[in-house]
Amino acid sequence: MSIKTSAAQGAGQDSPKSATAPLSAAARLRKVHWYQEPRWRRLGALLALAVTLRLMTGEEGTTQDLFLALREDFTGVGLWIWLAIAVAVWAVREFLTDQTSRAVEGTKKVSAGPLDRVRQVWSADKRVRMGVLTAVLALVVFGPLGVERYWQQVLVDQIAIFVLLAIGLNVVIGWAGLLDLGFIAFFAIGAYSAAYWTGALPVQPPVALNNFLVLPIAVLTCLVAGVILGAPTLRLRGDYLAIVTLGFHEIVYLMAKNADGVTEGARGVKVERFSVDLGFFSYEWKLDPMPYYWLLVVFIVLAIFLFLRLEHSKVGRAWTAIREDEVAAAATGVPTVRYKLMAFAIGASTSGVAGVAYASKAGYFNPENFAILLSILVLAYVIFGGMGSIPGVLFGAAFLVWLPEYLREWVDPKDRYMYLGALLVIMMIYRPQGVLPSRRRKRELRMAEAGVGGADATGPAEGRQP
Amino acid sequence: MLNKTIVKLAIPMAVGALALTGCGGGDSGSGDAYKIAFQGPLSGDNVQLGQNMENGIKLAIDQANAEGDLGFEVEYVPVDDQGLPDKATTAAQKAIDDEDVVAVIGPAFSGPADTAAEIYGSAGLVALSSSATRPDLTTKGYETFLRAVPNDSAQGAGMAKYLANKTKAEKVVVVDDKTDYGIGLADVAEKDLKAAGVEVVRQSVPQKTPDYSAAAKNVTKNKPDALIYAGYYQDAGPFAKKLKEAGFDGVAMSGDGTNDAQFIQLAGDASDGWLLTCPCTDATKEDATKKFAADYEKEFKQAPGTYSAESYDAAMMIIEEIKKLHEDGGVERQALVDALRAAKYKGLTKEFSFDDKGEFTNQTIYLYQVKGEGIEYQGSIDELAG
Amino acid sequence: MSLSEFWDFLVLGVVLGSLYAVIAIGYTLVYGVLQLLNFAHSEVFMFGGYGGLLALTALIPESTPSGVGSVAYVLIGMLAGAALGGAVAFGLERVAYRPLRRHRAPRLVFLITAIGASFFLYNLAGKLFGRNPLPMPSMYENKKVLSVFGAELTITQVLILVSAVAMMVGLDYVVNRTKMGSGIRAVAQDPEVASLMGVDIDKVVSRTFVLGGLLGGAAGFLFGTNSQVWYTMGFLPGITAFAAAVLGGIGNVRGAMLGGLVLGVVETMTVGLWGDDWRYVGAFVVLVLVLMVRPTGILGERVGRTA
Amino acid sequence: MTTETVKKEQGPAGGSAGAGELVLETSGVTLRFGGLTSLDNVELRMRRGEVLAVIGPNGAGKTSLFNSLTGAYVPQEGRIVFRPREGGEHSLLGAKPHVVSQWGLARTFQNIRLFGALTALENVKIAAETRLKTGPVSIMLGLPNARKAERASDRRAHEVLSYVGLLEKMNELAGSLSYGDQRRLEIARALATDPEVLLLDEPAAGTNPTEKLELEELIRRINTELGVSVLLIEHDMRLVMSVADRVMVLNFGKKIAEGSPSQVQRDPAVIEAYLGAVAEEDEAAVAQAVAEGAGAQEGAGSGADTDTDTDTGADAGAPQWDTEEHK
Repeated sequence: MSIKTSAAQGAGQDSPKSATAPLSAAARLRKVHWYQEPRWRRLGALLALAVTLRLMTGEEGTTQDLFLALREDFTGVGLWIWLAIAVAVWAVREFLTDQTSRAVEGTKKVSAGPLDRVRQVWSADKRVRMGVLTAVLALVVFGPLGVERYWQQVLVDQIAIFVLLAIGLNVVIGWAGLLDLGFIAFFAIGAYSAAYWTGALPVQPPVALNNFLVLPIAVLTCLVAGVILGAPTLRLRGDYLAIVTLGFHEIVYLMAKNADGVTEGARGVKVERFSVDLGFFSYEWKLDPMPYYWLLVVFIVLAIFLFLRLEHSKVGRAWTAIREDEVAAAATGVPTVRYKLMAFAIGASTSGVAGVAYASKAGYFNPENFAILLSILVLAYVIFGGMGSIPGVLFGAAFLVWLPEYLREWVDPKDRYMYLGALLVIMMIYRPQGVLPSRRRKRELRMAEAGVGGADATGPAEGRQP
Repeated sequence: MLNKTIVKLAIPMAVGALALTGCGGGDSGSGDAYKIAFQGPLSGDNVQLGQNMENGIKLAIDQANAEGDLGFEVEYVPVDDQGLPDKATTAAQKAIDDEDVVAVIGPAFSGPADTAAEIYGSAGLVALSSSATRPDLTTKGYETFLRAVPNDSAQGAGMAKYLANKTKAEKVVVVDDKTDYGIGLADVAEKDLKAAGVEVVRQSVPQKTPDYSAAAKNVTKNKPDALIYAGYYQDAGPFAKKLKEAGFDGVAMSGDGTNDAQFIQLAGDASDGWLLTCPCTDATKEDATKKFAADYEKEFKQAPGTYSAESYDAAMMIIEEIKKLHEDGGVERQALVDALRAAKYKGLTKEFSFDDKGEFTNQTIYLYQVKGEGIEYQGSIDELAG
Repeated sequence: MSLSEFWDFLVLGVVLGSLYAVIAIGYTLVYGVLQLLNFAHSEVFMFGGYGGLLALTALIPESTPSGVGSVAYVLIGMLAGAALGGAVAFGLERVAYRPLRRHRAPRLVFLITAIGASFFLYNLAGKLFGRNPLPMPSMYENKKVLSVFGAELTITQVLILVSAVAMMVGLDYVVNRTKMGSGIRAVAQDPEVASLMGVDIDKVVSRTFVLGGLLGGAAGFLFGTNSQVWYTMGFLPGITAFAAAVLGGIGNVRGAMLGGLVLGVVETMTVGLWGDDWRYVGAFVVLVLVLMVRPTGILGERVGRTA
Repeated sequence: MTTETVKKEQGPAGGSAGAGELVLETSGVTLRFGGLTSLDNVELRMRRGEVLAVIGPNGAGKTSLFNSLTGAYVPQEGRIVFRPREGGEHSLLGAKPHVVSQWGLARTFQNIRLFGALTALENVKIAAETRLKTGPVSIMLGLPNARKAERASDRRAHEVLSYVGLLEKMNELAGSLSYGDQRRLEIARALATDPEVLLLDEPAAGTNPTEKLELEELIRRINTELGVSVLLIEHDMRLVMSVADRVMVLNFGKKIAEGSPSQVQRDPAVIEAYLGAVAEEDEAAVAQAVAEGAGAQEGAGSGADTDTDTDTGADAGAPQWDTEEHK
């Protein structure tokens, strides 16, 4: 799609021929200066990149001396190294194109062949698929036994919880195409439900329940909360819906923080952990992360199983229809509001389960666990992985939660989110469909690129023209 | 398309970046080495507090190693909980998993302490917090949790006592910043003031409020004799400015979170006259403290901040106990817990010792006042307030 | 709340609201031409604060200047803020948005890129300038100079009001009366037709970003003067200003101004009535209620029309 | 609304059975956008089983009329009544679009609005299952009734696809079908909702002569075999004249003529309206030529940017308020 570039070059070459008198003003406007040529622009961009990278990897600044970092970064040797790398990369790209592209093509050819064969086998034989899935599941269940306890904790406290959240959000945004910036609010509602029904809040429940019994209640509560939020707001579209959901989150968060008498406010809540007592069998979840992990894996597998059924059913198709073209969907008889509410409620209840699980694992939480930033992060996980695709969402959440933990070893922990941000930008430019996109989604994007359709229902509100 | 190409080109550079930054660190030295971990907010919203503490600890470790008479090497391990309870369990596990870690300073915040202390307890690893001040942490039976700082009760009570007895305030506005620390402190102050028969108006102004002028108006409209702000200097700075603009002329008081030179820098002359309490003895006068401040500034190019000196003390105390155990044969996690429980140590900021619940025994609160460019020591509250 | 208190809080609300309004314009302008939510605008705002801070720290003498000196430093600070804000916005468009536009990527992708860019920028600022808040060097003796219905205004507050109004009037002029403005309006109305008419869309989009960045940067400087400058200072005002843009009718410049003022006043009144902890609850409840009644904001979504 | 599950269409007899009875009736329908009056006091009477064509120059308000009938627009004044076969009547004024569809009015769009990333089969299934009552819970649990419903909608979709002749292409993506196939798929989708009245908005636009003939045939079959009344907007006069029982002419939102095709053709008001439009079309053609020229010179992606609406040259010159976009 490099129409602009090629057009600019084209105009440069064609101008002598087509420079008729009435066009000359326009031709003058289109004249390309040397620094506007792609080659030099690329160099300029690379140099800018080098400076940015120098700043990223350079001196740590302090408030004591505001200019310290800038001074060090721009006077040290580091800058020159970066600039040299930039120029070298540029030179290779500009003057050794043939050699490099041949090398790149060679690797592509090598990698394409076997990949295709794998794909063929995969789609042809059901037994292979089942076998691989079983192996993956076994790995997921037993693999973590072999890692350090620290990573086990990461796996439970963060990865598994966020995977569950991402699966829920995927229903809302990936399938129904509703931009929800306040998803963590339902997570909070789930956690506080757990606290309330186990008797951990200042306000006492009618009966104190076991954490497992709270699960269905939390699901219901979140369902209702989802409908309450959704019903009046779903006629809003796109960005309006986004800001209202964000507002909803902020209200829930501030309630949790400020209503001391009900929620303990910023002090946080101490919740009992999971336990089962059936008379003949009793078990208590304690500090070891693995039992929680297996419990969460059960929740996740269950959610995936149920949601996959939805995706390939009437409901999933209706969501896709709404996402692609709400007007046409309604004209086809799809009750759009009902389906959107359904997506909201289903997503919310998943989040509720995550909330209960989280509260019952950590044993303590406070409102800061439900900060607005998390809502935004979960959204990023879903889209990074490939919204609408369960494997994508699983990967996106797991990878992006794992990455900052891993980066700790490599970069200053304070800078981790800087790298994460850069990664998000680069990924989205490279692979806007996400790492493992769903087939439907990939097609939508391809069509959007070709100029048909908007690829999501978050487009500007209908009826913006009078 | 142009940009996509550039991104493509950027990949080798990014790889280079990782290579350059990743080449730091590396193993050093041989012989006996013990690791001291610090659990606190090393990234995220409260990173500056974490950095203050981390720097204090690093300085202590570097100095101890440089002395050369330890007979072993002390290493520093950072574990980051971002100040969030949900990240605290993971962070704690990281410290526990490293078998060379014999002691943890932290968790820095009360919320994370509440989730992590149990895990530390089960691993028999001491968690000595120099900043988690929520009173109930020591009442929950966490086996290895020690608090090297007076809890909020002592400081809040001290504030209330001073305002009631010395200032003879009749109406006090108590403002918290919606953090664990601020709420804990404000709660105690409010309770004690009321018990002393003082009228109290309680308000909350969350950290990082974009505009403190409305909050200042809220204070002045109650026409109080005095104000207690329970929060950190980052917010006390602009708040003090706006209070002055709003015409507040009563006694303004804040706690150790504000007792920092940067408060004066942020608030300018609006900070003049503010009373600051602290469980720490005069931090600016004694030679040792001055040397600490100088060393710190030399090393980290910034002035010590809130909890820097406290963390330095905690690290020094731990190193001293490690040294004793080391001389007696070896350092075990559980042995160190017991040793620290019984330890008595005189640090820069105060004298450390613990009761059987791990609570800090020395509950004396001192009073300071901002005068001009500096914070001046006034004396112990008990003496001042009679 | 007594009457005099009411005026006090109202005036404070208007001051805060005019800041929100200026930031909200940045959101709304970009929305107008691209129909996308520039989540990273809050970082533009933050860099504006640092721009002013850097310039003034480098230039200002030990003692507080007065008279002409004060005016000069205020102007320097504001220009530096605006310049850095504009530069960041320009870079943002080039790096993060233009490649996506070429792909006609769906708007959600833009949102995630914007979030990524936002993370990147504020953490970079934290790394470069330290993570503690810093006060703006004092450019003048902040005296009370004006009394409105008994509410006294300080120089800073008057400065904020005056510059915000000046910027809004200036922007209204630029958008409605200049050639650049007509380009922006043309693209906002229908990019395809505009490109057929010979409008260089890339250039217009880039200029729109810079225009929004200039305003956001100047607002960052003003905000820093009123409060302080730190690396995450953009987050909350950013969200509020975004809400303000939506409240007024996103894409509608006058709507953004109105929305900013309304939210500023609502926030401050909420603080006056129920305390600072309920600040955003008040703001968002009003937002939700307004959108219930008018799903496209107070003035409606009239992209580029009256702009 | 019916509680029936999908059932087979009634026999071809339906076409003449209720002839003469009004199935759709509007009176005094007036629709304004700001200052523009898009529909001005429009009267429409449609008999059950007939093919009624609505013609008129661009911007005459034809699509606005469709949108008003299907609930997409809410006219400020007037009455719109739909009388289903089983008796009773529904007011369509301001009814929700999906409800209108479930009552028995299905439509297609001028600029095809298929769900492009779904297959042809899935597109039709969406329509076929809108009346099925299976909730998400039974689907998630895989209960027997959910599976039964899935099979039923599958069967129905196959039927409809084979009826319009798209069965062999059912697994292709809707977006990748040829233009004529997309038109037919849109009709299939509308048919799958089991309508009594089918509203076709320029179904022949952009199709080639062969496809036009097939389309003509299809409309006739739908009308006679399935007994579906057809309301048709079309520019292609040959098609209109050959399939329509009656023709109604709109200009500037007003009805200017109504009658049999031959009557309407001779009506002087109609001739004048169209002569005016021819001039306008010329202008439009000029405008487009200019635009294309500019686009080619500029080359700023305009070629790829222009939407699907390149079907008739006249569209570019049409007043903006007759396109699909506004609501």
